[in-house]
Amino acid sequence: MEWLIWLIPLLPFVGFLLNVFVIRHERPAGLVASGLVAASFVVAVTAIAMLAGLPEEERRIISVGWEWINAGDLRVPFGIMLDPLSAVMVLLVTGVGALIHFYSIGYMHGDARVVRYFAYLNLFVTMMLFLVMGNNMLILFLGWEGVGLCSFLLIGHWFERKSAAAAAVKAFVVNRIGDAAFILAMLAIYANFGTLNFYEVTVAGEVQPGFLERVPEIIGQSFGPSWQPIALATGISFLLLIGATGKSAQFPLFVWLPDAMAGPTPVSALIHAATMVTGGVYMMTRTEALFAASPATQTWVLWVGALTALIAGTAAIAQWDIKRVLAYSTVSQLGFMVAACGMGAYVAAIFHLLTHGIFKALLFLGSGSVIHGTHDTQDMRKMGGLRTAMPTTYWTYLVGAGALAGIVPLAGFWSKDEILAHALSHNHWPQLIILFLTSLLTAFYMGRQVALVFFGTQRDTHYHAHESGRVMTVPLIVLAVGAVIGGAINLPWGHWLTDWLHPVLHEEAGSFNPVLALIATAGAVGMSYLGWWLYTSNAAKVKVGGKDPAYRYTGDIWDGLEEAWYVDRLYERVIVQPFRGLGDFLARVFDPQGIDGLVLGIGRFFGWAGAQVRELQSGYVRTYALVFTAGVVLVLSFMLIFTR
Amino acid sequence: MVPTSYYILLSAALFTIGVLGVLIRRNAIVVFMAVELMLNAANLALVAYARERLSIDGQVLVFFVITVAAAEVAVGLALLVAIFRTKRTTDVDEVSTLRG
Amino acid sequence: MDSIQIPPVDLRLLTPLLIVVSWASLLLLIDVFVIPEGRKKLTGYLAIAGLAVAGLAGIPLWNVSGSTFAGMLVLDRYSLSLTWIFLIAGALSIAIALDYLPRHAIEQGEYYPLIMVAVAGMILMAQGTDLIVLFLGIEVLSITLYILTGFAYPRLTSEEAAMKYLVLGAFAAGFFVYGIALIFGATGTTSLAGIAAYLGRQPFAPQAETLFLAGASLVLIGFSFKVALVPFHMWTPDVYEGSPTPVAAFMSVGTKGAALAALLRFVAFAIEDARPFWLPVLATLAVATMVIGNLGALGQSNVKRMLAYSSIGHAGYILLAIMVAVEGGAEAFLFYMLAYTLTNLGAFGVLIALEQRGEAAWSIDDFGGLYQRRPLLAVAMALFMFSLAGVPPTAGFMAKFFVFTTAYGGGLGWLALVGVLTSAIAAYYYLRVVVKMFMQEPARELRPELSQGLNLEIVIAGVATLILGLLPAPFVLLVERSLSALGGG
Amino acid sequence: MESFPILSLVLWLPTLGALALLAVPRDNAELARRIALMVAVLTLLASLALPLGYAPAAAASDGSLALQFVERVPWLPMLGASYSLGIDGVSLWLVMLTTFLLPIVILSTWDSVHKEVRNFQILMLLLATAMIGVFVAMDLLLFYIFWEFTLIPMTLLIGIWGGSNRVFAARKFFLYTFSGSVLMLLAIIGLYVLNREALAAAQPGYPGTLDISAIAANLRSGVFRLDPAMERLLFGAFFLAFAIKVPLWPFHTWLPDAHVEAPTAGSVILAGVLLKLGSYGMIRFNLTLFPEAARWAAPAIAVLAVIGIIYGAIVAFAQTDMKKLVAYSSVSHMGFIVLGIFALNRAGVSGAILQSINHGLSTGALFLIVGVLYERRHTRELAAYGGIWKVMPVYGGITLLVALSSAGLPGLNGFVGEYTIMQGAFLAPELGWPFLGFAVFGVVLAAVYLLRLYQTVFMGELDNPENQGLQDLNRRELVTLAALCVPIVALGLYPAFALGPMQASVADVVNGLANTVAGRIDLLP
Repeated sequence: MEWLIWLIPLLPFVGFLLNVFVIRHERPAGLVASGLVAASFVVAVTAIAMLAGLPEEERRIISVGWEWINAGDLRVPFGIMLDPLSAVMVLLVTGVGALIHFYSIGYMHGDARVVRYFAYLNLFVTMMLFLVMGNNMLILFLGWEGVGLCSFLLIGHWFERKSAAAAAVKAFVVNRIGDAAFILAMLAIYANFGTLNFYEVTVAGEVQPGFLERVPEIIGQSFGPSWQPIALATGISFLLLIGATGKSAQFPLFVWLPDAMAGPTPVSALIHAATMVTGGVYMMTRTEALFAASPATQTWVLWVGALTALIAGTAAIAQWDIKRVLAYSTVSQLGFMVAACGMGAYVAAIFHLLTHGIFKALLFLGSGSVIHGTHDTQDMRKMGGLRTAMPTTYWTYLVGAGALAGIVPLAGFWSKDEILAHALSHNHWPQLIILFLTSLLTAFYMGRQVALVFFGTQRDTHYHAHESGRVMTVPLIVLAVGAVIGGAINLPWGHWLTDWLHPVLHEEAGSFNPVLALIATAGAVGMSYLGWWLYTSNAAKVKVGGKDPAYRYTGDIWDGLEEAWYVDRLYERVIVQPFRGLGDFLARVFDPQGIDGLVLGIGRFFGWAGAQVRELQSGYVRTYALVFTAGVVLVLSFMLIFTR
Repeated sequence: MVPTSYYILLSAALFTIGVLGVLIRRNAIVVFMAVELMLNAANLALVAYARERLSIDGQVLVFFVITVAAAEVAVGLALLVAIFRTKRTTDVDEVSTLRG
Repeated sequence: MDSIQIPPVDLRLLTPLLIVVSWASLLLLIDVFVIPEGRKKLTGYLAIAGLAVAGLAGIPLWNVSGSTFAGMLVLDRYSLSLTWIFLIAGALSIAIALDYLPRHAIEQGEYYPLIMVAVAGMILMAQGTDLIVLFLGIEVLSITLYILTGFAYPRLTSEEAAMKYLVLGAFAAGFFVYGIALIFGATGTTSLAGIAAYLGRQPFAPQAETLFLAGASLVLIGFSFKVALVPFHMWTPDVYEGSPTPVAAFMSVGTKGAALAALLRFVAFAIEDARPFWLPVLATLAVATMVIGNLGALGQSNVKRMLAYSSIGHAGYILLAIMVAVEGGAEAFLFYMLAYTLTNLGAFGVLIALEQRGEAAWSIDDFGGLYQRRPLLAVAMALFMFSLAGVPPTAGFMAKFFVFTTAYGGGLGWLALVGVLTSAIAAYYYLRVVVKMFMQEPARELRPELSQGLNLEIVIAGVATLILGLLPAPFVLLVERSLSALGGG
Repeated sequence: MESFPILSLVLWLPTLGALALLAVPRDNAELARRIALMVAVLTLLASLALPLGYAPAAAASDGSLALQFVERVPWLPMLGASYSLGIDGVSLWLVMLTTFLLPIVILSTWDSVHKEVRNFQILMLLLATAMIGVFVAMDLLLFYIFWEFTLIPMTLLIGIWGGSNRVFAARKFFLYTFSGSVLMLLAIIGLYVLNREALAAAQPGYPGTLDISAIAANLRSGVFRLDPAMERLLFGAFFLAFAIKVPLWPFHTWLPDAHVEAPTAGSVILAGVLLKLGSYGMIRFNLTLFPEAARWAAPAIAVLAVIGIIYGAIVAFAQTDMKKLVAYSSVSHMGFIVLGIFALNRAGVSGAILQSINHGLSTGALFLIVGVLYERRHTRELAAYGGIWKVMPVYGGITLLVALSSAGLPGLNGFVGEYTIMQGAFLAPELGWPFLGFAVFGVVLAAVYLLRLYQTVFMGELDNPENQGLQDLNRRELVTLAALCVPIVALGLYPAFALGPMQASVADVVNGLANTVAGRIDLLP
């Protein structure tokens, strides 16, 4: 029965191979790719059903393929596993993934390299599945970098555009910075536990231990310089945090996600909303034992999450590009999840991850349908009044916006509320205030976006807006339904998810706090109405290419927000320029003149010495005789000294 | 009986004069004479030691040295004539085209 | 008066020497009276035949060893191997001169007998175990070489080279003889065995031996001049450049080898007990020779002068072997001489092939692009250059390896270090020739003239360099057995 | 075991091919190429017998190396030198790398070499023998002869068929390497003499031995003991020669010139195999013969290696010439390999050997890729290209795969080697996390410069009119690159195939290191 779980990642991989080597035309490519991901979803559901059948403590299917690395004492098996946590993630990845594949058939219709696009998409799903199903850190890392590669390929799908190419490279490099920290963490884990496997696994008859249960062993140990010893658990978990910030676009390393919008919209929906960026949260949840072992890192995680939420939230308000609003919103919501992990509310984080995956995918696909309908305009200043032209998109988009803002019956409310409730009950007061403020901002910018896109009149009349085809609207509707009933996954009373994840995360369900829920909903409704009202009443002030009406009140701060507090420009000046300068200095000056100069200098010195010897050879016999006599005198004087 | 050391001192003096002659004088013929002087200084020393040791070997050696000196001078003067014919000079320093 | 007892003389031990000398004088007469003006090549062939006969005569003497002329001359495997090397050197340089002399219109019949007399001088030095005999050998060799250097008569540079060589040669001979006189004064004998006995009488006390040490140092200086150790090397570059190329080839191989052989006998057997004295002297000379010899060649654009400096450098390496002669240095020396003879004669052979009619220029640019026009010649020259540089798989490398191993074994590790570093410097100028031939365009149109004799000589040298490099074992065994008898010398 | 002398066959087959080529008329290029290719393929097939017949035996009891396919013929009895060949886990895969790359390189000459093809093939085949010789020679003198002999064909390859500034580059390459290895010659002589003196006491008239495993056995069993100062000197001399060849950081300035000027095939062989002579030498000599000095010098060398990793990456990033970029990337990758070797534990050393093979494959492929573009546009400047992916999709795809393998993407071969090395270095007591803090930075920089190369050449607008006309890979180019891509992916997913056989020998080397602490007499099993 173990081989079944191999089918989940291998089906999309077969799709990838087919699209790369066999399929040449658009029609079969789309169908094969989407079909295989859907098949993988079906297999996943059956596997999870079987998993559910098992008694609670045995809910873990581990299957080892072969012995990947066996260099001396470093032994790493190539194996995958399915347990409640990864089951939930697999469902999200394959479910939302299948929908986005079908959507792409419509969206990418007529693209020059559509076959290659579907190949990359399938490869991405395979890698994401390895990430969530890996049974040791190295397989997780294989998926981790694999999705980084696919995001590079997919962002750079239209590589003719300079911006897309630059964004792709930027995404991969920034991810790589996080991955470097991840590698260091893995090295430390292996050095201290002797294994990278999460749980005990038998490989070729030999039992290899897991390290998750043995984390308490390293609580006391510390490393680092004697004058400033650092607790080992803190060191490892801090490195994992940096890795997660790289992948899940958290505060220091979030600059690549907004630029990643240069890729096709389904890619943004799948990779930069639902699946890849949540990899970091999944990793932190999986290795929560390490984080629990070091309170210092917990507070770091908390603050990183909260700050990212705030910064991204403020940045989202001032964006004009429809997708960049959603990009910053994703960063902000990820901040929520990371904050939840920081508070120890891992179930809340996963719950928010799932609901966010659904409604953010819905929003992105909705914006894709809008872009598709308005002939590739992404600037909201050129839109307006599209609710009549694109009714289905409008209604599904409204549902999604409501879910994101956290209006009561929709999914977003329940998951966000659980995080806020957990913060309140564990009195993390500063984070609670920041997160609450951010949820208000979220409601505001969603209201603003709905108003700018769907209400008022169509500002730029060069295009005739039309509704997208059924292949695009059906996924929208399915996702809208999901956004509505999504909250049911972990209602405060039923908390099905908490029980389901109990064998992995061992958390007790938090109590529902009606007062907080009321305040949050009131805030959400109020702010979204404010956003909607501001941008419908001042619709006339919004000019194509003009400034935001709010600019009058806030002035340059508004531009600061648009540039996400100039963090990107700071990196450009503080890191990228000096690096290029150093590179040029080393390559042009230090290497050719410095080291090479030394080497050639030795050569020239011998050349000069040779010239001196030839100078001595003057050609006069008497000088030769003189040198001869000098030699004689030397030898004889040595003899005299010798014989004294 | 004159002690041998006087002879040796004389031969050393002769030898140094010969060496200086080669170093200082520019005319090839004088250089040859200086070399002859050095060789004869050696002969003197040989004879002095032979007398002191009353062994005939030393004196026999002198003949070898004399014959070799003669051969050398013969070839040397022949060469000098050849050079004089082409370069009309016997100055040793004139003959210095080969260098470096 | 009692009759003069003529000491028993066993002429059988000197057959190769006697054959060469008598054949040379006979050939001189034949050349004057019998051989017409235009056909001087015949004398050359006769000369080679004479050397061959002498070589064959030596073979039965392989197991014979003994001394004659009251211990002044000795025949043992050591001297016999050296004799063969000198005979090969003489024959090869006659072969390359056969067509060189007519091409430069300096064809004189006397060239070939002179070479034979020079070879006789060398054999004398190899077999001599008495200072006077060594002196005679050196002078026979030097005087014939003065004439040979000046052989290209109309050309002034040849005359100048001969003059310089003669003046300095005589000057050094003066020191040499004076040294012999002082040694005779101190020890009462000039035979190497006698000197060794004198030193052996009581433990070597430097203070008492000033006279002897003065004599010994002068004799060493005499030898160093002939071997061209720095600072007594000044004559070598000018003489090599001025003299006709076959003579230069002959000198670089023959003279150096003979002088080193004699030096080895003198150092290893006569004054072995005075080692604390002569070791530092020879060590400093060796270091100076290796460094200055190789440095001098670095900037050379004239290939002949470069080969002159390179021969100085090689003398430094051989000196290492001589200093540890007793602990196996002699075998390394003999193998080095064999390898060096073949490689150097090959290199000079290629140089002669490139020397145009009537010109005396040997600039390195003439080697430009040789690979395009005469690939085989270029490959041969590259082989010789790599062998001189000591790059495997050539004879030069194997020779250097033996010398450095024996030197290190004999406690001269740091000298081997200097040797190794200087051969790294040497690689530069040897590589310059290879680079010029393979990688650069020809400077001017040039037709290398490969006569049939020259061609044969280069092929023999090339093949031998490779074989000695890859499979030196048989030659080393031959050389090793030749040493077993040396102890008795 | 006097079975069929397979090693001598593999060793001398290329030379026989070269001799056969001499018979071919000088201007008949096509025939020369075909014969050369046939010989190369034959050598590869013959060498396949090595891994198949390779039984990873346990370390021999007397401490000598557990060698396979041993052949020993007396060569210089008075020096104890013998023509002795043998391979163990360390050199097995390096020989396979050489024989695997040879046919690929010769196949690539169809397009890149047009002048004097016959002589080119002869030199290439001679070079092949020299390289295989270095890996299989088990005698110090034989090793040195092959080691030096690799210089002559390589210098001529660079010098005659190279680029505009080829003469300077060829001369610099020869002299730099030669002067480095000249000290090694002295060290070999020193080792031989000291060994002979040490054993001459026991057996008078002992001619000494130049056999590596014999000397190693003497050293390990304590019969032949080196005092620490002398051991460090010998270690230093050997290490200098290998550091120049690797090249380690301060000794690397010959590499960019040699690579830029060498013809494509020359670059591939230079990067693919010649650099590995250095790393192989370090394991075979520095670690096996001088364990004490290796332990003493390990931290210092690791610092140089880490500097090399970062320095090579930064300078590669700043290059405008594609070949120079790849050359400096080799400096960075070889820095990793040296770091792995001087981690002095099983993970580090086996990681280094595996990474040597990976680097040979991926950098060899990178040079072939640069060669493909150079054949079409005759320029290596990055500025001259842009948007090539549109015109040459297959070429773009393969380059991406190779670039990512070189950048160490998990799933491809680069990552497995790099991770094992980093794990080894982390576990080593002397090294540990400060070194890894910087070394892992090299992994980031690798992605930076390789993707910058990819972005400037393949992505962006196809603005340059000359680029529009480029056609994609022809059949031959595709075969050469695909042949390299297969092991790149295979080794990435199943490295145990290569790691397995080498464990026994690596354990032997590492045990040799460990037991010096416990005194020389007792020998760990």
